[in-house]
Amino acid sequence: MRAWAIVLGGLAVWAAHFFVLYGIASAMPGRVGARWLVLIVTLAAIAADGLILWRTIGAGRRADALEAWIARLGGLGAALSLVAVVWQAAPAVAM
Amino acid sequence: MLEGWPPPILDPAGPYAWPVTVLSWVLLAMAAAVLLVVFAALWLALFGGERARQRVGGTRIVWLGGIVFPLVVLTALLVYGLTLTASLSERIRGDEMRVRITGEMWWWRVAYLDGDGQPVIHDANELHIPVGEPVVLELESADVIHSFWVPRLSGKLDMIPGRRNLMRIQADEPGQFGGQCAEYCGGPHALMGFVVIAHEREAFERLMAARRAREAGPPPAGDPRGAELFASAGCAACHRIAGTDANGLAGPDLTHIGSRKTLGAGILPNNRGTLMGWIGNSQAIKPNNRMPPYTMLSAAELRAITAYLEEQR
Amino acid sequence: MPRLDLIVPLALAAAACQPPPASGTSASAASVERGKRAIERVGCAACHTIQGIDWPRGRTAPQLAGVDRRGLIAGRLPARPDVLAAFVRDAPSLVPETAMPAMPLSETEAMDVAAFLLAGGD
Amino acid sequence: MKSETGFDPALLDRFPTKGPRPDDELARLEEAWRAPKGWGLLTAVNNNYIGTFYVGAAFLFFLLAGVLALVMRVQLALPLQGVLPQETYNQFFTMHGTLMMFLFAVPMMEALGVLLLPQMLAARDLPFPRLSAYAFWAYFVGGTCFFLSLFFGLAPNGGWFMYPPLTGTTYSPGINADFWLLGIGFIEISAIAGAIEILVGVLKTRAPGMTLARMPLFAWAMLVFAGMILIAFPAVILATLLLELERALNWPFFDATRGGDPMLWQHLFWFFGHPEVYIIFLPAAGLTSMMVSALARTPLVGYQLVVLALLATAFISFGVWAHHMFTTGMPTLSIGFFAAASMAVSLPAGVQVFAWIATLAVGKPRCNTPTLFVIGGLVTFVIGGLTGVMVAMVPFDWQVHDTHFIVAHLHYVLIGGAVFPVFAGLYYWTPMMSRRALSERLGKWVFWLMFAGMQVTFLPMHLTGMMGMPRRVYTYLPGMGLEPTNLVSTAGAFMIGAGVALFVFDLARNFRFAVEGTAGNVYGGGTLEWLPTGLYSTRSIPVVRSREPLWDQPDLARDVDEGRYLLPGTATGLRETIITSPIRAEPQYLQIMPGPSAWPLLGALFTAGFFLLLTVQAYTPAVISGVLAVPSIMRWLWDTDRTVAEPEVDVGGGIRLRTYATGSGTHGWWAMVMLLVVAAMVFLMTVFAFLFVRGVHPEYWSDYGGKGWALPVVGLYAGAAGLVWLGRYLLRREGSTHWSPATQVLLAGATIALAWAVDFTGWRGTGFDPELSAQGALVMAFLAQQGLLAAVALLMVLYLAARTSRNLIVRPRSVTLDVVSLFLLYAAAQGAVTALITRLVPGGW
Repeated sequence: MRAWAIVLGGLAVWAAHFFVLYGIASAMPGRVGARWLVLIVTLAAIAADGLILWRTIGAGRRADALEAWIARLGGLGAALSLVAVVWQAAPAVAM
Repeated sequence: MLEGWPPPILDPAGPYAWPVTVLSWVLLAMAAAVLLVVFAALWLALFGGERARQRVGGTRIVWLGGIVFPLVVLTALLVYGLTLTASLSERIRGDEMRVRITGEMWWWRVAYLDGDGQPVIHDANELHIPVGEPVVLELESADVIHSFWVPRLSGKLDMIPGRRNLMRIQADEPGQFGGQCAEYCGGPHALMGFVVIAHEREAFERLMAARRAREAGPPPAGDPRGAELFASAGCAACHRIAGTDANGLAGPDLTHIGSRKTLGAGILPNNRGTLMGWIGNSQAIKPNNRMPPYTMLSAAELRAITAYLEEQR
Repeated sequence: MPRLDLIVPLALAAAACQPPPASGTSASAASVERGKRAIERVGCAACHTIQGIDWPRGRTAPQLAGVDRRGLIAGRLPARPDVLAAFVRDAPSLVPETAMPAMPLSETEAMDVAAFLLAGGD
Repeated sequence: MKSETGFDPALLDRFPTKGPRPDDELARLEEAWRAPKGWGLLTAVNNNYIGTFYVGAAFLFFLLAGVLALVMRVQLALPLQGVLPQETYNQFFTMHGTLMMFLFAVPMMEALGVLLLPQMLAARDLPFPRLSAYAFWAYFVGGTCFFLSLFFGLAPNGGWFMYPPLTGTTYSPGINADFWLLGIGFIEISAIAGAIEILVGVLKTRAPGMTLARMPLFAWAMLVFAGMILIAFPAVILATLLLELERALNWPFFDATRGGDPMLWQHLFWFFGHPEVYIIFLPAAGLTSMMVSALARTPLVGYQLVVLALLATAFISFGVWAHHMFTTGMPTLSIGFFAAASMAVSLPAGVQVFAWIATLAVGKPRCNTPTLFVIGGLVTFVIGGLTGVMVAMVPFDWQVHDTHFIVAHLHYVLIGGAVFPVFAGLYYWTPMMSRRALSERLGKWVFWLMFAGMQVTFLPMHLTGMMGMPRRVYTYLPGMGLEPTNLVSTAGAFMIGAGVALFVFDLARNFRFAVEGTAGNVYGGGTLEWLPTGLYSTRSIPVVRSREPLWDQPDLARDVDEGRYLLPGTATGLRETIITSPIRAEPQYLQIMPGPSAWPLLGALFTAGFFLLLTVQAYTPAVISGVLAVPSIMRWLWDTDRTVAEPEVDVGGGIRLRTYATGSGTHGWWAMVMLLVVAAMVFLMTVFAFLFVRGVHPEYWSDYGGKGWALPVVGLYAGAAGLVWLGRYLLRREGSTHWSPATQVLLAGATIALAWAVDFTGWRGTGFDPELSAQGALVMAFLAQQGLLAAVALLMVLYLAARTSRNLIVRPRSVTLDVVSLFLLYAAAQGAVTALITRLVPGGW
């Protein structure tokens, strides 16, 4: 289970971020407050991704090959998630 | 009716269409450029020399081609797309001319609204607008989902039962702009067209004034036998003609039928022949539309009704 | 049909007033083309399926495919260009019980239409 | 090296073993796995047979859907053609989409999974062979009847997306729409069964040593694929269920005049529908990754990035469903979120494309048919991906949405992303299943006809769309400039048709099904499916030490075939496979597998009968068929969950494994958990529907006075959970009689039913009418779902009691009891949430 948490952690952050954003946009359409809320949630998601990234970068040098592999996969996932999260927040700024 | 060539998407006629045309060209150029890059890489991978293949082979190209390059391109596009979306859907002022268009199986009900949102002019399947001014359309549906699309003036927007969607269109030059239902709505969905006609301001005012007067006043004398038949043959059960006893609401309003550009929801030019043919047996022209064939009318009766309707302008 | 005996001579008389007709087959290509456009303008095809006209293809009235090979117009008038032209302009005056209305065509346009129909729809 | 399960990895270094193997070992293995003959083949459950049937059936539906497409293209070749009348055309395009998506694409991927996965993982079979058989037969029978509806004019005509209100009874009064709703709903159930099978198979039956980092990419892809099915399909199952309820019982979920909302359908449908595209694409991408590597004769470049791409696609694809709804007038900010996610989802696709290109550059691919199809697919998919980025740009989508531009886009994506890779795969893997490989000479013709045909058909279609031709139109008017491109498209379609016909010819000429004596590893692949095999799969189960074991261990094939690895024969005399741990693939225990049986077939027939007879409104036969399905399925399960004489056996090399295992992490436990994930997703989607409709039309909602009813209902469910726990406790206790645990569980089942009855009575008492408002309809939908759970719970506890009466419950822990208790606990939990949520969400403004 721990291995899966590492592998999927970053992507799960993206998923959580996305669905919370969708919920905000649906529950408060057209309100300015929605945009602020989106930014707050985004900062939290970025922090979570950053945390995973920071933890996995170190773990990528583990002696056990599989553990290192899993950590690197998790790190890559968090990095991708970071990009997607930032994009996800773009509508709140650009629209 | 749509016109085909040049592709209406690339031939915009108003401020809600041309930014999308610019976007279309940018996207087409982007797609062509990226395609070129990918094909070049593929070509080198398959047919390149030893050195070229060494460059293409390896994780570096996956990072560069699969991550960094798309990241840059897509970020730029995303920002462009989002700002454009926002600017095209900016708030409606509220003082624009308003028309309610209701999608029905398989035609469009058109009602020009006054300042209080009350319908003052009733029509179907065609919309007259003044040049150079935004017009707000209230899009509704009476039955299933339809989608309103006049590509030279704007992108499409769905008409959904229980909802009202607002769309803005504006034409910068006089002319006729074809439209078409874009959401599959069963049966003859393929034959559900629409026309927008843009007039210079004065001509538009004259037209509207005449129509308002017509809706408020008595009907034109017309062929009395046709008027009588219109009522007795059952036409009046579905169609309305202002100022007469005909007040059916199931079919298109015929108060201005004589001056309409098209028949059968934008699919036929309106003239004596098509009008008569449509009344006689519209099923042969637009199968499964809701109007029954009137083959039981005698020749003279059919002519009389046609003549009567031609007068309704 | 009490008036049938009257109609045909009338029609023929009407035809006789016209200048001598051009032969049905030798109408100019330009005339045929103008005829097609006139047909599209007034919407004949909403009732008649006409060879050479794609759209619409009405079924309310007789098909006009092969009208050039038919001997009679509306079952009783001779299929001559001049009669046909007169008929398409104002059918009720020739055959009062016809369903076909008088069509808003000029005399030359009517001749073009007749030329188109008799040319077999090309 | 670390261990995941306490198993010492060093033990695996004993392989390959030395010394001679017993003489009768192979004969006993063959005896255990012998396939039934003649008509008995219908009862076969082995993946070689079921997998081949499955691929064949899916391909058949591809051909049928393709024929429909050709007829449609003839109709559209010229304006106002009369080849297909309007109504028939509408049925044709509906059936084309439905067949391609539901009866070809997803089943084909599952079929390839069933066929290839056990070989790639070197498992004897997938963990639930009878479930595979059931899934296949249900799909085949249901799909065939569904297709035949076309000949009776009963085929659905509302489009494969079935938007209400067009598909409601008002505008589609016939049973055509019911055929879609019940037929497809049923086939989705079969797809879910297959997905559970595949998920557990990939997680639990990999060859020892095949860690996550050494899994073949197809296995990764299928893992992701199956996971996505579990999350995505419940949405469409719920949607079809709700629409069928609306049609049959007049419960207004989608009827705006009574507080429902047509947009609810679109959300549910596309929450399934967009991931569906990736559900189809990912397995094909997995196949491509494996073939690219094998054909270029070099390991895949960027394996880890590709794995990430698969996982990322799975996640992000769940955030793009509303890009099918950009023109519905959604709030601008929401649209923006979906546009951003639609951009993000193209990143992983790019990673895979460049990984394939890089691999081709490293290796030396030869010009053979699979290579051509792989490269053709890549080129086509890239074009489709680029138009995909274009339509992710909202304003551009406003213009081209629902035009032939989209038709072109989606065919580029699906043909390039799935059809071409599948054809490559058919050429590449046929030698594994056939005595003769397919013809290379014909294959090149097939490829060029299909590839050129594809471009000729769909490239001009982009223009057709931009010229204003909408989708789903049975004809168009002349004089709009649409004639040339449409004519060209039709010509191209016939080129594709010619290519496919040539392929069928090749198949007929060269395909000879065989398990032994096959054409073998024609293209030199390095993964385990190219080991010599029999019906039992490989003679012994190898220890995996790299990603391409056949390339890295030259003697592997010989050693495996000589029985020098694990489980060189049958340890118990029965069918069996080694269950390994999900991360490091360490051997855990030996699973005893069921053999051929007619019960899955009968169960499938009766289940199909139930749904199809319901469609044609033959209610009594439908109920009979449904009632017969239950004992058939129970009878098939009856043979499972038995112990054998030896609690532990030697699986070779002195490694001893248990023959019976219970508790979390066993294959049965995993399967039940996955099933519960499905149930939970259906429930979650219902909650979404409830809140969504509440948000859209609050004016139709009223407060319900009976909040007090929630208390006894929740109390009863809690009691049921307690009884379940007590039952498990009693089973472990030495002193208890063998009936005492079963009694507790029986009581628990009864309590759940009682709780449901109380909940239902509470609602009935208010005079709440499901026909009056969407709120009432949704409350009833919640209760109906819970009623179904309660009914299944009752069947389960009765089954458990029957086993108890035959003394078939293994002590101190029983797999049957484990899975039944899991289900009961879930049912109780969902029931409690149902009771609360239906009463506590406030009504009115």
